[in-house]
Amino acid sequence: MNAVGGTIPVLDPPAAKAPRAKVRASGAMATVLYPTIALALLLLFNLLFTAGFFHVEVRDGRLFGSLIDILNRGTPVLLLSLGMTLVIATGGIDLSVGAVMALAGAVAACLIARPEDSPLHVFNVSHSLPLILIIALSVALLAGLFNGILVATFKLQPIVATLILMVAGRGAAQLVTNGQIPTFQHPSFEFLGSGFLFGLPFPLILAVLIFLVILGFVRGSALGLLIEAVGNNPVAARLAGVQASGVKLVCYVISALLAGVAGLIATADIKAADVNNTGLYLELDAILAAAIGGTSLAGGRFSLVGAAVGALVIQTLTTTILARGIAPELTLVIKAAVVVALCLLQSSKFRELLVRIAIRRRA
Amino acid sequence: MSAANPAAFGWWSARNRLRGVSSRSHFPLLMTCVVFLLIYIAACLRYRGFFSLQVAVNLIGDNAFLGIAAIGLTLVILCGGIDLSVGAVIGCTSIFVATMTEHRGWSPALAVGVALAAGTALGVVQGMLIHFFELPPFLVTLGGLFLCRGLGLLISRESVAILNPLYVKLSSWSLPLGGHATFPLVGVLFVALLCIVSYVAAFRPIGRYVYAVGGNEQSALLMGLPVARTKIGVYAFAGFCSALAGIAVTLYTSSGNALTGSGLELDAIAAVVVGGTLLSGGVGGPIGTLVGVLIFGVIQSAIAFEGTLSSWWARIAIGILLLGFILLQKLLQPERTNP
Amino acid sequence: METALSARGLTKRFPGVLALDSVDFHARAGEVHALMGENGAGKSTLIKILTGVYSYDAGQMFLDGKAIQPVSPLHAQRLRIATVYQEVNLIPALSVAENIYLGRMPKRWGGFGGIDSRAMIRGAKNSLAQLDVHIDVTKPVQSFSVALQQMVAIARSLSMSAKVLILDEPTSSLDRPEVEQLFSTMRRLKENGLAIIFVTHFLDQVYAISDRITVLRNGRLVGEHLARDLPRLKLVSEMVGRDVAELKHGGAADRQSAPLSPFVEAKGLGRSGAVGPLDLSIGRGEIVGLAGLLGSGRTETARLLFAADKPDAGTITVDGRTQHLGNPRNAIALGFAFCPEDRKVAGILPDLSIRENIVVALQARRGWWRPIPLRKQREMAEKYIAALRIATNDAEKPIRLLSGGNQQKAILARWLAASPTLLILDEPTRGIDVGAKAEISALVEKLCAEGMSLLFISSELEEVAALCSRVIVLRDRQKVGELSGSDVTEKAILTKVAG
Amino acid sequence: DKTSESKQEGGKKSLVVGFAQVGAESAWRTANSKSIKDEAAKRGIELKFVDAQQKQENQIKAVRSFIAQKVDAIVLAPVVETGFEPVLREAKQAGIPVVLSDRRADVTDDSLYATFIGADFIEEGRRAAKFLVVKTGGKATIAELQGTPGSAPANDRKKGFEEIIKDHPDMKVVLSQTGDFTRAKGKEVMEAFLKSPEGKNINVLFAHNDDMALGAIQAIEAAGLKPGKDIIIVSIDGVKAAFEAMAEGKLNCTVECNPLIGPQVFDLVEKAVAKQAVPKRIDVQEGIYTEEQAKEALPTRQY
Ligand SMILES: Nc1ncnc2c1ncn2[C@@H]1O[C@H](COP(=O)(O)OP(=O)(O)OP(=O)(O)O)[C@@H](O)[C@H]1O
Ligand SMILES: Nc1ncnc2c1ncn2[C@@H]1O[C@H](COP(=O)(O)OP(=O)(O)OP(=O)(O)O)[C@@H](O)[C@H]1O
Ligand SMILES: [Mg+2]
Ligand SMILES: [Mg+2]
Repeated sequence: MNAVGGTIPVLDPPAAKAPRAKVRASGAMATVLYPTIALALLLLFNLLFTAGFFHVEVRDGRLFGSLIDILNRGTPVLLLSLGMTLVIATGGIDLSVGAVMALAGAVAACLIARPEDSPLHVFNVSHSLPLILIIALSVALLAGLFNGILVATFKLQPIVATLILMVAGRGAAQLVTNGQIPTFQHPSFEFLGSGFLFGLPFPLILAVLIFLVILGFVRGSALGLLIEAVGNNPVAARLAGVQASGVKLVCYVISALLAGVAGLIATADIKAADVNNTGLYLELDAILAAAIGGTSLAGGRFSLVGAAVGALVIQTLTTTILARGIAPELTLVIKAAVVVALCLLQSSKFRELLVRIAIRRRA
Repeated sequence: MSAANPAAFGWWSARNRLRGVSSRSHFPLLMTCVVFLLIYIAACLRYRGFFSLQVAVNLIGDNAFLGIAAIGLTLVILCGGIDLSVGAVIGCTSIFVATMTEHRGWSPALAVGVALAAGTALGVVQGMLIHFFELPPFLVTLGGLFLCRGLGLLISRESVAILNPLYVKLSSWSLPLGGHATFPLVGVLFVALLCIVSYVAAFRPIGRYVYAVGGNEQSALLMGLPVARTKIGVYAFAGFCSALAGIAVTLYTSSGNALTGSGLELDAIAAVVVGGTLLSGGVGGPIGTLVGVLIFGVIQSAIAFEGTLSSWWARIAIGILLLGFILLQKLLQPERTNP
Repeated sequence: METALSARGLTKRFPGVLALDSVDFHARAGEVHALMGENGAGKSTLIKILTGVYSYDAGQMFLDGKAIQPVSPLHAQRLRIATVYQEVNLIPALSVAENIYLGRMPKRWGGFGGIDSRAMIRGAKNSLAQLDVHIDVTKPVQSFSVALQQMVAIARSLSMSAKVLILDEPTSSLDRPEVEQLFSTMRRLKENGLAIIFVTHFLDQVYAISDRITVLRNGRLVGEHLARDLPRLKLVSEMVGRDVAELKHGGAADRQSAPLSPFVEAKGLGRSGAVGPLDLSIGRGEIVGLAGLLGSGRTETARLLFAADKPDAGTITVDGRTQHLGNPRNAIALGFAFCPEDRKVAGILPDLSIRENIVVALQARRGWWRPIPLRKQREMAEKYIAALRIATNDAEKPIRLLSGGNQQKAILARWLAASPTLLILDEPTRGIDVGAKAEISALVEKLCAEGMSLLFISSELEEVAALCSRVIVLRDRQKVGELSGSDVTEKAILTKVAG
Repeated sequence: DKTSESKQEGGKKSLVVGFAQVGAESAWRTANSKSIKDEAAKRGIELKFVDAQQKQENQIKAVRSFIAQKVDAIVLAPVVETGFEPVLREAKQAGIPVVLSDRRADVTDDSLYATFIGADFIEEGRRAAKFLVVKTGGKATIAELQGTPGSAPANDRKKGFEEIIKDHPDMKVVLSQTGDFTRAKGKEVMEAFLKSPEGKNINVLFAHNDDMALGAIQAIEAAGLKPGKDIIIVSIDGVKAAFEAMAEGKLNCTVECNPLIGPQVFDLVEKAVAKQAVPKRIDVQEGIYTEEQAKEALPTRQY
């Protein structure tokens, strides 16, 4: 099919053209710029005031240091935030990611440990890692379909639709473990959470790979455009022939799958399925990361890179707080301050204000 | 489900006829109430002792502080925003009032007054940040959440019992309703607030401005409505309501605890949305929120009456009931026709 | 005659655009003052500055000789400047009555009680009645067509007892009767000494109502004239900035009247409470017009044909094969395209770039797994920006930053780019300037010559007559007749429409 | 509807008891619920179980609903100590005896509850500290993993621990952070501890519960240190996993806080219902287990 419609009488050329590519780049940059600045500031602070924060050494063939921790501990939120960004871009939200993490983790753990009182005891697949992963992830996938269908087909408001799974999902996870915390020994599975490859934490490498895949999948195809269309103006998108339901379904499924992976990493990391706490409140962090990354919670434009940076910002903050041994009561207050500061940094209005004040100082 | 399906056609066409009615905004609300009644009646039939005035009254009394917070939140959501700080403000307020009256010897009146003022002030600040700097409400109020939780813990990690006689008297006061049924003070607070807000939302200009701003902020601005005042006012009121809810907690438990209301923001949002208010703003109302709160109340007490569910089955049951309810609601409501 | 509202040396700079370049403007009391200019000339910007929506970089404004600095629309209203902005700016979910009275609602008990809804409804009915619109004012605004919404917005501004009345393209989708109503009202207000500023792209309307004309071009003031001293051609050449011989409308002459093989055929198409049931058939390469008055069901018909709404009766056959198109996607898959009348609600994707807005329909049809290469997208964007003269320096800026007319062009481009076999245009030239109109109709005819079928809806019968080889006339949501061949004249259509 | 049935059941009517549990937040808690459910089943008592999901308001609602159902007795494991006075008063007015389990409820008038059976968090903190005093000979650089800030066990265990420590000048807590009672957090926080400047010379870890300790152990190993040797670890609860860790010599001591109090609870319930006198406070017997005892104790652990 000829992409460009019938030949067109070209009249006098349009007004002065600016080089497109540059403009595009700057547009994309702007969204990622401010979270990056924030990250830089946090790191700078630590460089100056937190002794040994940047100290990275090699212990028995592994990189070891706070920076590595940030990257390593940041992976679950990073994965969640990618999915969350897509969902938010369609004008939705996914509260169930934390529960899905717990669920996937529980399934994997029970398949490995096979405690008698677990309903999964009957499945004997503990020998084959691939099978375990496949089963656990397909449970996550089902969760995603559930959310997606409620939102896309039944047109429920995403926040309640996913709230259902947020509540019931954790219940299901407890059901799987029968309320216990099954622990296990399974080197190849544990590698998923605490293994090292080329001296780097394996979760980090995995997350980077997944990030690249998703980025390629969304921006390489036209999915990104369609998502933004749906999120930006559903009515117009429908008339333009965008299949909103399909697009949404895909996003919720991706979100749930990533949550599943995050859950597996978290579970493998502590060699146990702590269903009641795995991924608890992480949905908030994920949303926060997406928002810091410059994705509007009203839907529309989104930035996966931004989300990734956002996730790193959050983890850096957490690690900083831990490394500086700040009293638990204070940590929350500090978090609040940082969040608001971040928002202000991103607000053009605020920057204009600063400029105006600066000018007045001069005068 | 499509009109083609002959089986469904009967009620489907009926549903389409309802379309006309649905433009009148109370129709969805009506449906929500119907569904609530269905659930309630079902519970009464299943559990002996569920159908008693006291249980019915407890539905309101026990969820009063959730309801109070939800009312404030309703206006925020109607206005096209969101407020995550409600739960944290509740915790912070309760511990503040408790500590001040018990350990600092403030008079309850003073403590309560300061708490309400502080809650409102927080709301104003959040509102200004959101309006003037165009910050995303979600983030700003998330900041509020962190801040208040932190402050609450800083005030006191320990929960504090309130022994102040006046306060105890207040908290134990309740309206006799005949029989053994009594209606606690917090319940009265809730209902009173609900009436006032519903009236304002429907019959005072400021109320309509809230709907207008939520419906389309740009248009509201061009129509010359006081957008700034409305938005900031709404967040201020939400802050006030949260603080009031915090005080309701102290009356309800005659104690303060920095951790109360953790995660309550989600319950409140859920109640508002289930009550038929659109998260995108401009559609819905406080009465719906009342129903939403009651629905969650019924689900919870039903599970308590069932009493045989393990922790996890309880969670799953809540999910399933919620799902069933929303789907039913969806089925009964004619969908909004797209322009 | 003393000037009511005037501006001197107004300058407004948007990032990358000098929207207004030291423009002077004087609106005199008891006059209708037309503000003319191509799309993107700066008309709306001027108006938004006069009413405090935008801040300005330089210049002064005066009301009755006193310097003013409106900081917000509210402030402007307090100064008794009433405005109808270009896009319909109402609250969709609120009732018509509320929309008319928002900001100054009548209260019971001398302002102490709640809103007096009865008084409000009465008032709303009256102010709409002045424009001869009779609708249920308790229904939400969103349940009415754009045209009606526009009438509501006008009614709101009329009922505000203002000194200055500003109307930015209020008639862009009104039909003659409504326009007539509006004009008679404007004349009355003019007698009462109001200063009225009026923006439109319809030359006849300009000459019908306005006493004075100010022309803008690329944000510069070209000139201010008394209407009677300014011949059409001169006006147009001032607007477009080059001499134009005459404004020709596409080849009404060379239209073949012989009925061609039907390409799309609808039988008994209808939807209870909306329109029909009615039959219509469109031949390959044929241009069929839908004519009717406001609310006659043109839009509804178009939406049914495109399956934007579910018909509950009738069949659609394409190339003789009966098709069940449940939703727009299927219609598009068959090569249909529908350019809706309400660009703000159903047209633009505001935050997406012009390029993305242009390619989205084509991309949706190809499916997400077959992305159009960026290079190609840019080419398309360039091509249409040039072809439709979309006034922008950059295809990557969010479309919401374009002027109304230019947005409309971009939406058109979206559907032309999808190279459809049946193109449905509902009020396509809404808010588009004369020059562009001619080019667009030329372009459309060209496409039809290449075999595209076109269903054309416009409140400008002149346009319909000029373009269409066959016209289907609707009245009260029913098909009341059909004109074809040489009978397709403005007059004929008018008589049929009025019935 | 079962309430009525059970009451009408032939001659002897079986008891109906409402149990308002905190939640299911840990293995300890689940064991606790299980023990009580099993015991109820064994005695043919009909148990109304409600999980409050760590929310006081839910618990109050639960108790209210129990009163409305006219149960014979209520077992309450308070989420927090304060705030139950009003609802307990209602229970008393309805003539329903309340047995508090595992956590005190401080009320002005202790006739509001029949009895309290449970552990003393402060005492647990003290025991942990005492063990350390002996083990380290009063010389220790301590890192503390607190529970959820503001929660009763966290507050009291911290209190009890500090009470003892403060008499030993050479024992000081140099790092203290919350691990929210979870393994994951425990691990993350410990990682950070080990990298902080003070962290270099930590030689003792005190965790408010086993889960955090177990997480921390992994972090310590990952840092190439030997848990239990390079860093002495003491924690509280005594869940099975902790015993396994002790058996492997990775954990030095756990102060047991026994969740299997079903039998005792229902003894008390039945007494209370029969209006027999019961002591106001009953401490569940708690052991303190060290590596040495762990090995033989391990097989006998049910939870
Ligand atoms: N908010 C904005 N930000 C950036 N540029 C803008 C903005 N609003 C308008 N412009 C630019 O200013 C110029 C004038 O726009 P304006 O809306 O005044 O044109 P107009 O005369 O009203 O055109 P039309 O007849 O299509 O309504 C256009 O080039 C437009 O792209
Ligand atoms: N006079 C009226 N009374 C009530 N509703 C009306 C009236 N006119 C139009 N409408 C609304 O407009 C729709 C039908 O008008 P529609 O827009 O389809 O016809 P149209 O000829 O395209 O009118 P317009 O020129 O306004 O687009 C109906 O949905 C109806 O709600
Ligand atoms: Mg304009
Ligand atoms: Mg129309």
